[in-house]
Parts: sequence; structure tokens; C-alpha cells
Amino acid sequence: MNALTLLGLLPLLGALLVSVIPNDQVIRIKQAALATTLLVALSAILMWFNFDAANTSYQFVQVAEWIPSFGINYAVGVDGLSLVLILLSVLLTPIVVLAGWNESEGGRWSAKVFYILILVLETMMIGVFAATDVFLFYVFFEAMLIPVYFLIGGYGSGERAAAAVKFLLYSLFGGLLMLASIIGLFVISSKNGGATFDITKLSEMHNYMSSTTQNLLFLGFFIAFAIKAPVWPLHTWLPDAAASATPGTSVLLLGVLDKVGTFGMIRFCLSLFPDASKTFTPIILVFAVISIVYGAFLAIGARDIKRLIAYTSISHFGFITMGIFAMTTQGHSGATLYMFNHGFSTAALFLVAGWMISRRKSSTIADFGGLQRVTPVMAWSFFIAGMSSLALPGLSSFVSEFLVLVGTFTRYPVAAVIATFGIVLAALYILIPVQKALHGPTTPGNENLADLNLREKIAIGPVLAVIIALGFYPAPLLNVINPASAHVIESQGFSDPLPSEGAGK
Amino acid sequence: MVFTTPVLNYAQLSPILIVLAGAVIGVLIEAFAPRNARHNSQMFISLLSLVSAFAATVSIRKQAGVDAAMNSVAFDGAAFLIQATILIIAVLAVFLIADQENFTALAAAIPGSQEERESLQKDLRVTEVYPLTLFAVAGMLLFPIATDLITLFVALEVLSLPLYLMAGLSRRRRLMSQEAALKYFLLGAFSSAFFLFGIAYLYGYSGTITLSGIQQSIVGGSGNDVFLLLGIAFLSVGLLFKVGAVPFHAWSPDVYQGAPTAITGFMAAATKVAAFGAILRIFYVAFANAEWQWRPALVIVAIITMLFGSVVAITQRDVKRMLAYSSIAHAGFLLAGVIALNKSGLDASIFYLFAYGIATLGAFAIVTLIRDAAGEVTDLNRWSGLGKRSPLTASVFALFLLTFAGIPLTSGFIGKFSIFSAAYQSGSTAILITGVLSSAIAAFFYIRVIVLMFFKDPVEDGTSVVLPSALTAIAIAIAAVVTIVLGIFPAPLLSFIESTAFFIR
Amino acid sequence: MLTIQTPETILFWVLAPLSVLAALGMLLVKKAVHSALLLAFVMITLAIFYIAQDALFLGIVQIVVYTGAVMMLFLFILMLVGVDASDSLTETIRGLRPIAITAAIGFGGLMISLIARAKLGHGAFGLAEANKDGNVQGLAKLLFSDYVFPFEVISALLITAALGAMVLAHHQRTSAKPTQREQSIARFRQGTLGTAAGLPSPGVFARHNAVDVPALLPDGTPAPNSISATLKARGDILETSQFELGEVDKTVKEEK
Amino acid sequence: MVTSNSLVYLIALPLLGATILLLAGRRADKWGHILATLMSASSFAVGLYQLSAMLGRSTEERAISQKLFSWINVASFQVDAGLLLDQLSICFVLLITGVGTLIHVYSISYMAHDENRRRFFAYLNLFVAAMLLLVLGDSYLNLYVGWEGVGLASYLLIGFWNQKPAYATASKKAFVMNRIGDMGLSFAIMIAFATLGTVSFVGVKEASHNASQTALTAIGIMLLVAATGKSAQFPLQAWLGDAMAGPTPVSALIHAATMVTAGVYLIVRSNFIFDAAPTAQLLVVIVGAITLLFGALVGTAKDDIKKALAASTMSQIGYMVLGAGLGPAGYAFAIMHLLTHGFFKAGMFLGAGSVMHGMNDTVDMRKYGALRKFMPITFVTFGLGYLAIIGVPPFAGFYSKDLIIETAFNAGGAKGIILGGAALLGAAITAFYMSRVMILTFTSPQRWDEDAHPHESPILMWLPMAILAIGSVTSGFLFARGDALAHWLQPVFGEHGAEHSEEHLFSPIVVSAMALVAVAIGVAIAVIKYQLSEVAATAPENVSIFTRIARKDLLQDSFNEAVFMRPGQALTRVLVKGDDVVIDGAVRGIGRTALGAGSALRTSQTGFARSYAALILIGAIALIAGIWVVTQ
Amino acid sequence: MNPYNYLYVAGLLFTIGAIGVVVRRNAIVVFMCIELMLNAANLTLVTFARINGTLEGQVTAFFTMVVAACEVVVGLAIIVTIYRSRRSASIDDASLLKR
Repeated sequence: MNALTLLGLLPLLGALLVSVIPNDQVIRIKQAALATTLLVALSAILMWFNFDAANTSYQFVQVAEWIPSFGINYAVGVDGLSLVLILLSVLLTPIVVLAGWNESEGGRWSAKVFYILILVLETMMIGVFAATDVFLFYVFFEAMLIPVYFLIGGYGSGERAAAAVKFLLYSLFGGLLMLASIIGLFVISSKNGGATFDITKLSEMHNYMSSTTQNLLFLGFFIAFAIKAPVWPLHTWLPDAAASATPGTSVLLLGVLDKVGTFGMIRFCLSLFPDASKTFTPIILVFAVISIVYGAFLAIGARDIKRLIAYTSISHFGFITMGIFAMTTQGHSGATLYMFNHGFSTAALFLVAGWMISRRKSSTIADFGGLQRVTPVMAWSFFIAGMSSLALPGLSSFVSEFLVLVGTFTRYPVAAVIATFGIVLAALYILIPVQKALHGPTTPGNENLADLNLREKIAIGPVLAVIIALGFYPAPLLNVINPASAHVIESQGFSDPLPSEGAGK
Repeated sequence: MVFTTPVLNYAQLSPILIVLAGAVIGVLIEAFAPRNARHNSQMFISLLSLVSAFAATVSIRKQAGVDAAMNSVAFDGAAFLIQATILIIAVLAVFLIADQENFTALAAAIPGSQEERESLQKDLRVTEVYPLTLFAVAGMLLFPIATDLITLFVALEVLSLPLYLMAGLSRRRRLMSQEAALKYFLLGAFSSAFFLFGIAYLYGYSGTITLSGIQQSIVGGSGNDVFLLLGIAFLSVGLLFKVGAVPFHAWSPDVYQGAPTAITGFMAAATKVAAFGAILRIFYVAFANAEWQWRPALVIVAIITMLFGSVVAITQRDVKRMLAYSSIAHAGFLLAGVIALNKSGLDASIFYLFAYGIATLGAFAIVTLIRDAAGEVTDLNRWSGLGKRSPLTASVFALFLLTFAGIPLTSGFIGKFSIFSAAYQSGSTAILITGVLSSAIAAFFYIRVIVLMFFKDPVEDGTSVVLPSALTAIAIAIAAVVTIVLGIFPAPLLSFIESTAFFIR
Repeated sequence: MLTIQTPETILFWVLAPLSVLAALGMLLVKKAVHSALLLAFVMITLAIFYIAQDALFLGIVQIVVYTGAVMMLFLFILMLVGVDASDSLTETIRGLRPIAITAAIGFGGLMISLIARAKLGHGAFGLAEANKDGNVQGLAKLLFSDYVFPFEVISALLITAALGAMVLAHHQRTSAKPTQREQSIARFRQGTLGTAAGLPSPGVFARHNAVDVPALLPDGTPAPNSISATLKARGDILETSQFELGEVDKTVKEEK
Repeated sequence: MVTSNSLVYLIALPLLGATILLLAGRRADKWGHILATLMSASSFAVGLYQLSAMLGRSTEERAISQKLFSWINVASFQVDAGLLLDQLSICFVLLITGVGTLIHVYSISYMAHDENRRRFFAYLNLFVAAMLLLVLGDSYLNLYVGWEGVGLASYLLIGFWNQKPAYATASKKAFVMNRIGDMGLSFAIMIAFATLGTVSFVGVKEASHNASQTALTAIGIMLLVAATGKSAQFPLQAWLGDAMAGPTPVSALIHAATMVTAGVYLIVRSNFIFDAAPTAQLLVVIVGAITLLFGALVGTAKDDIKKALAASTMSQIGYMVLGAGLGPAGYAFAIMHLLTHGFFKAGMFLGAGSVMHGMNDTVDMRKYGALRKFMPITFVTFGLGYLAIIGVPPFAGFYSKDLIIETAFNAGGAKGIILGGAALLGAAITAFYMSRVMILTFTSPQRWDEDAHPHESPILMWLPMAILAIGSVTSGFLFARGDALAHWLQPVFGEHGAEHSEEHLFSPIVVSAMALVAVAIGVAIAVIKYQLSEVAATAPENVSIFTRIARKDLLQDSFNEAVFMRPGQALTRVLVKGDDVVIDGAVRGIGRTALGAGSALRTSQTGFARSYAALILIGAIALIAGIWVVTQ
Repeated sequence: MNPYNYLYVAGLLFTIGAIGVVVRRNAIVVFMCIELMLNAANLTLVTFARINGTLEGQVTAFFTMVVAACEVVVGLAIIVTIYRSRRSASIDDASLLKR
């Protein structure tokens, strides 16, 4: 069996395993879930080593007929882009399981359901990135909403049901628009050389479309992705969802699921509709830049720590979107790397924030204070995560953010310049909560908060290690990403702008 | 005068004849069998005749011809598929009907009277529903294969009259049930008058009452189209009334709500299949060549039907009414298949009808399970917390809702995809966009119900989930399994339909 | 080519306005019975039209089945439901009246203008050819050859109708009807001799002999149900106390 | 270029120290400070070794580099993690590790009673590592890492006592304002890559020969923005005063000797850009001149000893920036002043720390007085630094500052006179306020609080002060003798590096004389005002508007608050509200519209069969009306 | 005379029947109006049979009569049932189910 398929099936098997463990053996359930996710992570790392970075075509490919009437295949394969994101997903999942060891308590349903949902979600995440058939992608894209929906609504806090609904409706709406576009693509392909959903073959279809059609189909895809990776003004579901979900769910939501949006922009918007992408690039860049600044301002104004992190993510997704549509290798590689890095830094922020909240029983930033002295390890973890979020050089996010900026600047200097102001705002939105929560006198009621225990340390350790290590040595990822990015840029008919001055003159 | 002895192809008529025979035997049982033996024997006869009819259909699936009954009926691939669908749905419906808790003990007794109480105590049963159901099924089997207008009209009445009657047989809230019967009957008769008027004009236009004759007149007609169009318009009123398209929909919420739930399920699923089967045949066979005249009107009807059904469903408080409005919206989606007027439209419609019919029946079957002391609880507010009370029931119901909403990995998604792509293939962008939009609106209320069931706490008001009788359980299980299997592996059915479905002229 | 003779023209111009007027009247009269009668009239005019248009069989059937049977069924049900039930014609659903009027004008106007606009591309052929073996024979040929299947299926419809009427109207006995013997045992078991005998007719034992005076039971108590239900319904029932006996021995003595 | 594989140790050692201390936690409390000091010292040793190695090579081969690994490598954007050690960076390396080590030593004692001393030393080591990376990075992007790294360390150290909200705020303010400067550096790098296609020093230098002036000016201005942020130059100077919230050794090391001079390093390092971009250069001198006066004026009004010294630092860096902006003529002098300033200012800060140590951490100079007797060593070392800063010959400051003033005058024309005049005026004001500090602290009558028991600091504290004092005394002479430093640095600045301006507005001796006169005037006023007259123990309220403005740092905070902070906060509030009301409101509105439409349409379902029939009839009418239209 | 005249009459009768369904409240009268519509359709069929010269129209009309008879049985049974429950034959009273 194909390695990729196997990887995707593993979590499902895990879910099956979990489902047969009796309800009252919660520890066993958790252990089984953790073991599964770890196994998946290890397998993915193994795959990583067998991946040929220089080869820009899909690898670990498997194609099997699924619905031949519509030319739909079960087709999976990875290139640098999807491999990185799959790796992100499967690395974060065990961390989430470990970090949120007790998250399933206080939910509407049993721990068993929680872990089954998580494991099913993991399968979907792998599938959505691995799919090379547009239909298959769509299926995963939509189906993964369901476990998240139940994770938010069933195990979250506060207005969890409303937030879950908001999340689902937004995503469904976008998904349906995308469905309309997919149908359009399907019909066009069936009129021009046989119905297919194969991404490679579909990327030829733009030759058969009028520009209006292409623009409309592009918008269908783009809006779906812009909702997913919230681009202003389609973002309002995210703060609610993130604030209501459990920290672990939020990590998967912001860290992985939202990446589907930016992933989709690269994989589908650009490659399927190159002309429309060019047409819309200016508008999209405007929205991206607005997202960057807007998200930052809202993060600054946020009182709730989870909402704050959500808003910072909106800002970061603005960067990613900008990098994608800058159409330079740097921008693309930066955006892809950003997706990975953002996954980890947001994971760190959310996990630590989650621990803070579970200890303090409040998510209002003002309720914390002086944590650095009470719980130094927790405070430090939060601090490092925050530093990564504000893209401190030496931490992973810096590399990606700078690549995005520099890549954008060479083609769209104004957008890059405005976006760069975001780094000042980033300093504010990270340092304000750091000051309020970690510094200052210890707020009454916080004196006896417990610091991170061993399990939590084991969970957060690798995340922080990755953040720091990739800041200094991003090459392992970049080596995989670069060929893919270069390939996209090239197939779009772009080439990086040459230095405007220099040797030639 | 030469009288040619009619030659009937009994093999091709056998499904109808078997069902009719079953019905007649049922009537005889009513007349002669002892009361306490009636129920079981009726059920046995019903199931036996339906299953044998199904077997008969399957055995003649390869046959095709228009001379089965002297040009009155045509048997072809589409006919086989639709008849088979109707029979499968009918079998499941009989499972539900067999759960006699749904029916009044004595229809003639005045609601609230001593007589009613006594008959309830005596555990009387209206076993006549079985033959009535079989008569309706026979009408449904005939309706989509009828090729002359007389047969069409007769079939319409044969399928309608039993339904009018059965709508009034509810065990509880009998005033409502009788009201439903009255409304259904009066409006049904009203619409059949239109239908007949349409037949008259079509006859006037073409001088013949066979579909193929009408088609030939359209192709080679002299004179103008006024009578043709009047005929099409009035005929459509009757047909659209049966499927519940706006503005001919008004009966359906009231009747769905008032009728015994088992009957509602049967009516919603099977009638829709039969009526759409007939619509497809009429429009594909007889009117295809006048498409440029009727299509715009049908597009408008489809659009307002989709939107109206979805929008109004949002505000519903009663689950049966909500499902009624949802079925209105689905009628709109199905009209897209008629509008498509191509082979893929036909295939898609048949698939959709099958998937939708089965899921609808399943959904109504679940409704029969939610009860309090006074019978079924259809007030949605009292469904809150169902997920807590009975996770399995709630999950299965959620599954049906998801398939109605067209979430991937359910049959509804494949159906929606195929029908919209067929419509778009024939150039109906408006249908595609409206379909997508109204799907988004529709998702809103389906999700609302899911929220209600899973994320709200149960109210202690005596609402409970009764253990389904074995038959109901089987019906629900089959519906659920079909829904999932068709969502994941639709290929066999799709390609079977693709290779089978065609209309013989 | 068909030419329509003068008699038919006259017939048409006499009957057609009448039928439309009758139909309108049916719409407008208050009493349902009147509506029914007017409808019957319309049907009979239609029957005449049928006959005039070479549809002899249909014309007869129209009168026999439709007017004769169906309309009588209507009247029967009207009687059952209350013969003088009359509709107030004031509209209770807001906005429906103007809609109805507009719809009437719109629908009628459109129909007439469309029919006027319609062209078939050929004139009227007439049924001389088709009816040459006789109208009934022609119909029978079609009915029993080409349309034999719907004709057979119609039977299903008839059975359904019968079955439906049975379901809705047939009262099943929930208990066996008590025999006279059981009834009389029950009366004696009631513990009082007052009701032991069968019910007397009105006025029996009473001091005043009239249909509106309840009978007195052997124990002297009045028996209101001895008076006709119609009188009761009208409220025409006299107070009984003035006619009651004064002293009655109500004790039951066991006869040894 | 000669490659080496030992440069990385310079950075790695302190970084290792920081890592160990941070990870080890409380376990390292006992020995953490020693390890940190050792790490810093060994880094210094490596620096000395590198210096000696460098001296052993010919002038052309003195610069050495080390490529560690390919850091960011995306298509044409190629950045190696590479180090470059040349004549310029070795100066900084030695300053950083040398002064750094002394301050480590000092802190052992100064922070002895703080329970978090280990963490403090970890931060110090982190700072040293970052600062070394800043000066050793071989590209702007590598420099950027160090640049923000020192910012982080500075943030951590300013906020070391962040349990006081004001200190936490100060650290945040420092970081944010630095970030504004960092943004400039980002822009500079982006422009460099977009226009020149490279971000390494060597690459940019080569490409700059062919580049247009516009591009270079843009890069230059952005570098200047970066420098103003990091070096607390106008208009991004506001954070430095608040940064004194950090422990005094931090002020000495970071906010006096090293980090704040990074801006000067950046400008000097980018000499090839500024040389080709006169507009940018002009802006540099303007910023320098404004800041040197600004800092000096603020310094006159401060009663907080550390803030007075901070203002002086700002002013002195103004001199350096001025020098750096004067082009090839001034680079070496800017660096020279930077080095001498590193000695005397660090020494004075340590002295101030010593005073505070003895005075219960009081920083208000009005509560000091007559400490000369109680803290003789502090007095002497501080005094030597004082003499150096006001520019009394032959102390270090005299040489370095004098040369800058001279070069400023020689800039030519009105520019020369204005710049020279400003520098001269600055010298006078410096003399005044430094004398004020000196007098108020050591020589005026005592105005202590009752519980003050001033005493001399322990040896671990005064020894570094003494060493720095020696530096303050001798370094100027050493560097200036025979233009030693200028010659040493010449290869960095290219062929025209050390060439002196041909025209002299004033001869060097005249400039020196004018400077000395200015200093004398400043000292004299201070003596009259503070030594010879009574000083109030609390700051008088009824002072002139100028004093009040000066006390408020020339209204810089009020300005920032009014122009940036409040509008920013207002904007934030508006956006937060708007997000809820407008954007989310629109979404909710759509939902409500759908619901409303549903409720409205629902009323069509009246329950009356007749109205349903009417609906059907209307539908039929609509259909035949359509036919009517179509068949017309 | 043109046989189309019958069509006009039929059209008018159908209109009147349809309007009657909308305006009359007595369920039986409403039903009678529907019968009127069916009759109008029958008249159209018979007229078209004559115009087209085929008997199909008459056959259809015949079928209609049978169907109508069955419909009447079922319909009146339903009306009587509801009358027995409500003591009213007004269809406006049957409006429990709405919205």
C-alpha cells in the first residue's frame, strides 16, 4: 500500500482502537491516542527522509479510480509544499494530545469521543494536504469541518456552541462557493478532453476559459480559502472559534486547518487560474495588507488572551497571503515556511495560554500578572512563543516573515512597506500581554499557581526547540520548499525580479 | 370496424400488477380475515408483494419497449431505476407503517370521543393503510412510465387518493391530521384540475395524447405554440404541485406536519421520486424540443423554490415542517436536473432521487422515535439535548441532516454535485449559483438542529427516545448505511445509473 | 372541413351564457344547496354541448353519472352536513378578495386572449370520420384496445375510493351490542326500582299528558330522555317538578 | 579574504553561558555568575587572540571571515550565517567583551543580594553574545539578528525588576521604539536586495559602486532610521531615559558603552553607502547635531543621576553620529569617541551604581552631597571619567571630542559653522551638567535622608571602576597618537579613509582652545550655581518654563503620546468596536436578513387552504402571463 | 360558428371554478367548484376531439369522469370526517396547521 495512504489511515486505525477501549479507562484511551499520533509523526518523519527534494513532481503518488463517472480519482501525492504541511499536522497532533491531556474533561461527551474526533481530524488533515484530485481535496476540506465543529462545540468553553456554528457556517459557505467553482472546472474539463479532477490536468484548463469564467471560478476558490485562512474581512469567525475552543483544538484550528486556506491558494488558485490570479493580485494584496495591520490592531485591543492570539494569527495570515501573491520565489518560500512556523509558534502560544487559563480559570489578560515569578517556566514558554510570534530574529518566524517581506518588496514595494509596519504593531501586541500577564506585581489570587508539570514541559519543549532551531537553521525545510516554490513561480510564468541596480549598470 | 385485440407485455407490467394484486389481497383480508390476524398478514402481504415487485423489476431490467401496454407505458432503463427506487423506499416505508403507533385506532371515531378511547383501549388498528399504501405504490410505479396523458392522469390519481386518505389517519393530534387530509385533498384535486386542463390543451395542440406524438407535433408542428404552451403550463402546475415547487408548495408543510409521520416519510420520499420520474420523462421525451420556451420559466421556478425552501426553513420550530421546507428546497435542486435536459441531468436526478428518498425516509423514521406521553414530539425546542439523551439517535439524525446539507462523504453531496454539474453543463449558471447559495442558507438550519441536539442541555419535559421497533430500526439502519456508502463509494451506483438510465421514445 | 350548422349556433348562444351565468351564480349564492343545483344545471348544459359536438356517449354519461350520481352524492352530503348551512360571502382572509378579483380578471382575460391568439394550423376536422361506426363503438375501440391498461388501472382507483370511504366512515363496534336480556339485567342491578322498567313514553305517569312533558319513572322521578331530541334541541321542554308525584316508596323489597 | 574557523567562539561562549544558566534554573544559582563572567572573559580572551593574530597579518589580510552555514537560501536571496572580523569589528569585540567582562565582575557584587542574580547574568551573557553577533555579522541580515538580539537583551534587562509596573512599561517602551528603528533596518535590507540583489556587506559594497544615488540614499536614510532607534537619536530617543529602570550595570554596559552605539557602528559600517549618498549623510549630521544638543539640554535638568548620565549618553552618541555623518573624515573619530565614551561612561555609570549602592538605591542627586569623603575610590574614578567626558586634556574625551568638533567645523561653509557651533555649544553644556552631577553628588554639602549610611563599595565593584578610569585617562591619547586608530581603521573605509580635509576653517589648536573655553564656561556656571550656592534637597517647583520643559525631556513623551499613542489607542478602540459592529455586524446582518426573510415569507403560510389555492392560481396566472408575453 | 367558442366557454368556466375554490369557504362548495373545473376541462377535451377529428379527447373525458367520481367519494368522505370532528364544513376553520 502507498505510504501516504497508509499514513492517512493510521490515525483512523487509532480511532478504531480507541473506540473499542471501554469508556471508563480514560488513561488507556489517552495512551492509545498518544501512541497513535506519535507513530504517525514518526512515520511522517520517515517519509520526510525518503522525499526527494530536488524532484518537483508529486511523490508517494497513488491514484485509484473512485468515481469514474465523473473522472474522480482517489489521488494522493506530496510535493515540498504539502509535505511540509503534512509534517506540521502530524507533529502538532501528538503535542496537542499530550498538552491537552485533560482537555477532554468538562466536555459534553466522553474523553473517548474527544480522541476519536482528534484522530479522525488527523486523517482528514493528512488527506487534505495530500490530495492531488480536486474533488478529493474538497471532500477532505469539507469533511474536516465536522470533527472540528464537534471539538469546539462539545469541548470548548463559553459560547462554544455559537462559535462552533459560526465556524461551520462560514466554512460551509466558502466551501459551497468552492463547490460551484469545482463544478465549473469539472464541466469545462469534461468539454475539453474528458472529465477529470486531476490537479495537473486541470491546470491546463485555463486555456479553455474565458477570462470572466476564470475570474469567477477563481473567486469561488479564493473566497473559500480566504475564509479558511482568515483574510480581512472574512475573519470574524476565527476569534470566536479560537476563544471558545479548547487550546488543543485551537492549535489544530489555527495551526493546521487554517493553513488549508493558504495552501489552497497556492495549490489551486494560482495553478488553476493563473490569469485570474494576476488580475486579482492587487486587490488581494490590499486585503492581505489590511489583514496584517487590522489583525495587529485588534490584537492590541484584545482583552481576552485567546482572542488576542487569534487576531495575531489574522495578521500572520495576512503575511502569508501577501507572500503567496507576491509571485516571487522568496515570497512563496517565505509563505510556505511561514505556514509551518506559524503553526508552531501559535501552538506554543495557545498551549501555554491554555495552561494559564486552566490554572487561573480565566482568560482575561488582566487577571494574570506577575506570572514570571510565580510560574517561571510557563512564563518563559509564553515569552519565547510570543517572541516567535513577533518574528524576533533568531526564531523561526523571522526567517519566514522576512522572506515574505523581501519577496514582496521586490515586486510590490508599497505593500511590503505597509506590512513592515506590522512588525512594530507585533511588538505591541505581544509585549502588552507579556507585560500584563507575566510582568508587574503578582495579581492577588495568582500567588499559588502551579508551574508546568513534567508532561507539559515535555509537550512544550519540542515546540520551543523547533522554533529556535528553525530560526537558526531553516535549511532542512527550505531545501524542501524551495524547489516547489520555484516550480510554482515558474509555472505561473513569473520570474523573480532582477536587482534594479547593480552589476549591469 | 376492426378491433385489434390489445396485447399486453405482462412481464414489463409485472411490478405494477404484483403490487396491485397485493393491494387487492389486502382488501380481501380486510373483508374476510379475523381482526387480530389482519395486521400481520397485511404486513406480510405488503412486504411480499413489494419485494416480489422489486424482484420482477430487477428481472426485466434489461428490457425496453413502448408496447408494454399498447403505447400507454414505456419501459426503459430510467423506468427500471425509478421503479426500483420507489419499491425500495416503499419497503422501508412499510417498515415504518408497520409500527402502528402512528395510526389512529378508528378513523371514523370522532376525536376525543368515548368511541375513540374505547377503540384505543381495544387496540384496534387501521390495517387498511397497507392496501392503501400498495395502491399508492402502484400509482407511483405507473406514473413515471406512463407515456400517454390518460395513463398519466390515472396514475396521478391512483397515487394521490390513497395518500389523501392516509394523511388523515394520524393517531394523535387527529384534528390536525384530518385538516392535513382535507387540505391535501382539496389542493390536490385543484391541481389535478389544472393538470387535466393542461392535458386538454396538449391534446388540442397535437391531436394525440401520447408523449411521442406530442414530441412529433412540436417538431413538425404548424400553427403557433399557444395551446402547447398552455398545455405545458397547466400540466406543470399539476406536476410541480406534486413535487412541492414554489408557488405550488403551500400544501406540503401543513400536510407533512399533520400526516402520520410514517406516511409523511413515505409521501416525501416516494411521491417525489415518482413525480420527478414523470416530470423527467415528460420533459425529456415530449417537451425537449420546446426547451427554449419552457426552460426559462422552469429556471425561475427552480430558483425561487430553492431559495424559498431554504429561507423559510430557517425559521421553523417544528421538525416535520422544517423537513417539509427542506424538501421544498430539494425539489428546487431536483428541478435543476430537469432543466439540465441532458444525459447527465437524467443520471444525476435519478441518483439524487434515490439518495434523497432514502435519507428522507430515515429522517422521518427518527422523528417517530422522539416521543413523550402524548406521542411524537416534533417541537424542535424539545429536541434539545437529544445528543445527550440518545447519542446514537441524534448522530444518525445528524447524519441525515448532513446529507440534506450536502456535506461530503454523504450521499447528498454526490447528488448535489452531480445535479449541479449537469445543470451547469447545459449552461445554467444561475441555477448553479442559486443552488450553492441556498445550500449555504439551508446549512444554517440543518446545523441549527444539530446544535440543538448536541450542544444544548436536555429539558426535562418527559421527551424521550423510544426504542425503535425492529422494523423501524432496520429502516433507519438501512437508510443510514445507504447514505454513508453512497457518500463514500458512489461509483458503482453512479456508473450503473450511467449505463442504465435512458428514455425510450 | 367542419361547418357548424345554425341550430347548434343558436343552441350555443342560448346555453353558453346561461351556463356561464349559472356558474357565476354558483360562485355567488350563499346557500350550498343552491350552488349544487346551479352546478347541476351547468353540467346539464355541458352535456348538451357534448351531444352537440358529436359526443353522444359522453353527453349521456355526463347526465347519468355526473349529474345524476355525483351531484346527488353532493346533495346527500350537503343534507348530512346541514342543508341550510350558508356561507357568509364576506371575506375573512385579509387581502384575498382583491387577489381573487384580480386573479379572476387576469386568468379569464389571459385565457380568452390566448385562445383567441391560438392557431392550430388546421381547421376543425369534425368527428364524422371517427364516429362513422358510431360514437360508442369508436370510444369502445379506443378504450378496450389502446387505453385498456389505464382502463384497468381505474379499477384500482375505484377500490381505493371504496376502501377510503370505509376507513373514514365505518364504525367498528368496540364492544358487542348488549342484548335485551343484558339490558334488563343491568336495569335491575342499578339498585333502584325507578329504572327497572323500560322507559315510558312522554307523559306517561305524568300528571300532564303532552309531548313536551317528561315521563315519570315508577319512583316518581322525571325521565328527561323520554322527550324527543328535537324538542330538547329547540329548548321546548317543560319544567317537570310541578307534575311530579309527591310520595313514592322508593325502597326495594326482596320478594322471597 | 582569509577565512577562520574560530570566530564563532567569540559568540558561542557567552551564548553557551546564557543557555546553560537559563536552562539550569535555580540549580545554577550558586555558580551562575562565575560561569557567566568566565564566559565573557574567555570571549575577551579570544578577542585578544584574534587581535594579536590580526596584528600579525599584513594590512590587506587583516579582515577574516567565517562561513558557518547557509542560513536563508531562496533563489537569489542568499544569506549565509557568516562572520566577519575586520579592524572595525575587533574594536567593538574588545570593547564589548572587555567592558562586558568588567561589568560582569562588578555585577557579581552589585547583584549579590538579588535572588535572581543568575538570571541577570544569563541576560548579560545573552547580551554579549547578541552584541558580538551584531558587530561580527557579515551581512545586514546577520547584523539584524544581533540588532534585535541586543534589543531583546536590553528589554529583558530593563525589565529585570519588572514587578514594578513602571519598569515593565519602560522595557516595553524601549523594545517598541527600537522596533521602529528595526523597521528602518528591514527597509534598508529590502531595498538593498531589491536594488542591489545582495545583503552582505561585501556584496553591497561592491554593488554600491554601480548603484544609483537614489537607491543608496534610500538605503542610507533607512539605515539612519535604524540607527536613531538603537542609538536613541532624535526622534527615537525617548526610550533611553526610561531604560534606566534596569540595574545600573546594565545601564553601564548596554545603555552607555555598547548597545546604544550600535547605530554608530551601523553608519560607519555602511560608510560605502553614505559616502555615495550625500543627502543621507546630511541627514545623519543633522540628527547627530540635534541629538547632541537635545541630550545635553535634557541632562541639565535631571536630578536622577542615572537619567542625567543617560541624557549625557544620548548627547555623546550625538557626537559620534555627527562624526560618522561627516564622512571619511569623521568615521575614525566617531569610532574613537565611541571607544573612549565606552570607557568613561561605563565607568561613570558604575560609579553611579556604587553611589546608589551606598545610598540605599537613592538616585536623586539632591539627596546626595559630600560623598567624596565617604566614597573616595568612587569619587576618584568617577572624577576621572568626568574629566574625560567634559574634554579636559589629556583625558580621553578631549582627544576624541575635540577631533569631532574640529572635523565638524571643517565640513565647510555654513554647514561647518553650524555643526561646529552646535558641537561646541554641546561641549559647554556637557561641561555644565556633568559638573552639576559631580558637584551635587560629591562635593556639595550633604543632603541625605536620615537612614543613609554611605560607604565605599567592595573591591569587586571598585576594581572595574578603576580599570575603566584608567581607560578614560589613557585611551584618548593612545588612539589619537599619530592617528593610530584612524590608520588602523583605514582599510575598512577604503582608500580615502583617513585623508584629512584640505581646507581648515580653524586650525586644530584654535578649535581646541575654543573647546576648552567652552568647557571652562560650563564648569564655571555649574560651580557658581551648585557649589557656591545652596542646593535644595527637593527639586524646586517655581522654575522657568525652560527648566520644566527640560525636566520633561523636552516634551518628547508628550509629543509621542499626543501624536502616536493616543491616536493609536483611539484607532485601536475604533477598530475593535468596528470589527464587532461593522464587519461581524454585517455578517450577523446577513443572518438576520435571512431570518427576517424567512419570517416574512413564512406568513404566506396562513393555514388557510384557500390562500394556498390562491397561490397556486397566481402561479398558474404567472405562467400563462409568461406565455402571453412570449407568444405576442 | 367556430368551435373555438366552446373553448372560450370552457376557459371561463374553468376560471370561475378556480376562483370559486379561492373565495368559497364551504368545503363542499369548494369541491363543487373543482368539479366545475374538471367539467370545463372535459368540455375542452370534447371540443378539441371535434376539432382534431379524433376520439382520444372523448376517451380522456370519459376517464376524467370516472376519476372524478372516485375523487368525489374520497373527498366527501374526508369532508364528512372533518365535519364530524369539528361540526363545521368551513375550510377556514381547518387552519391549525400554519406558518
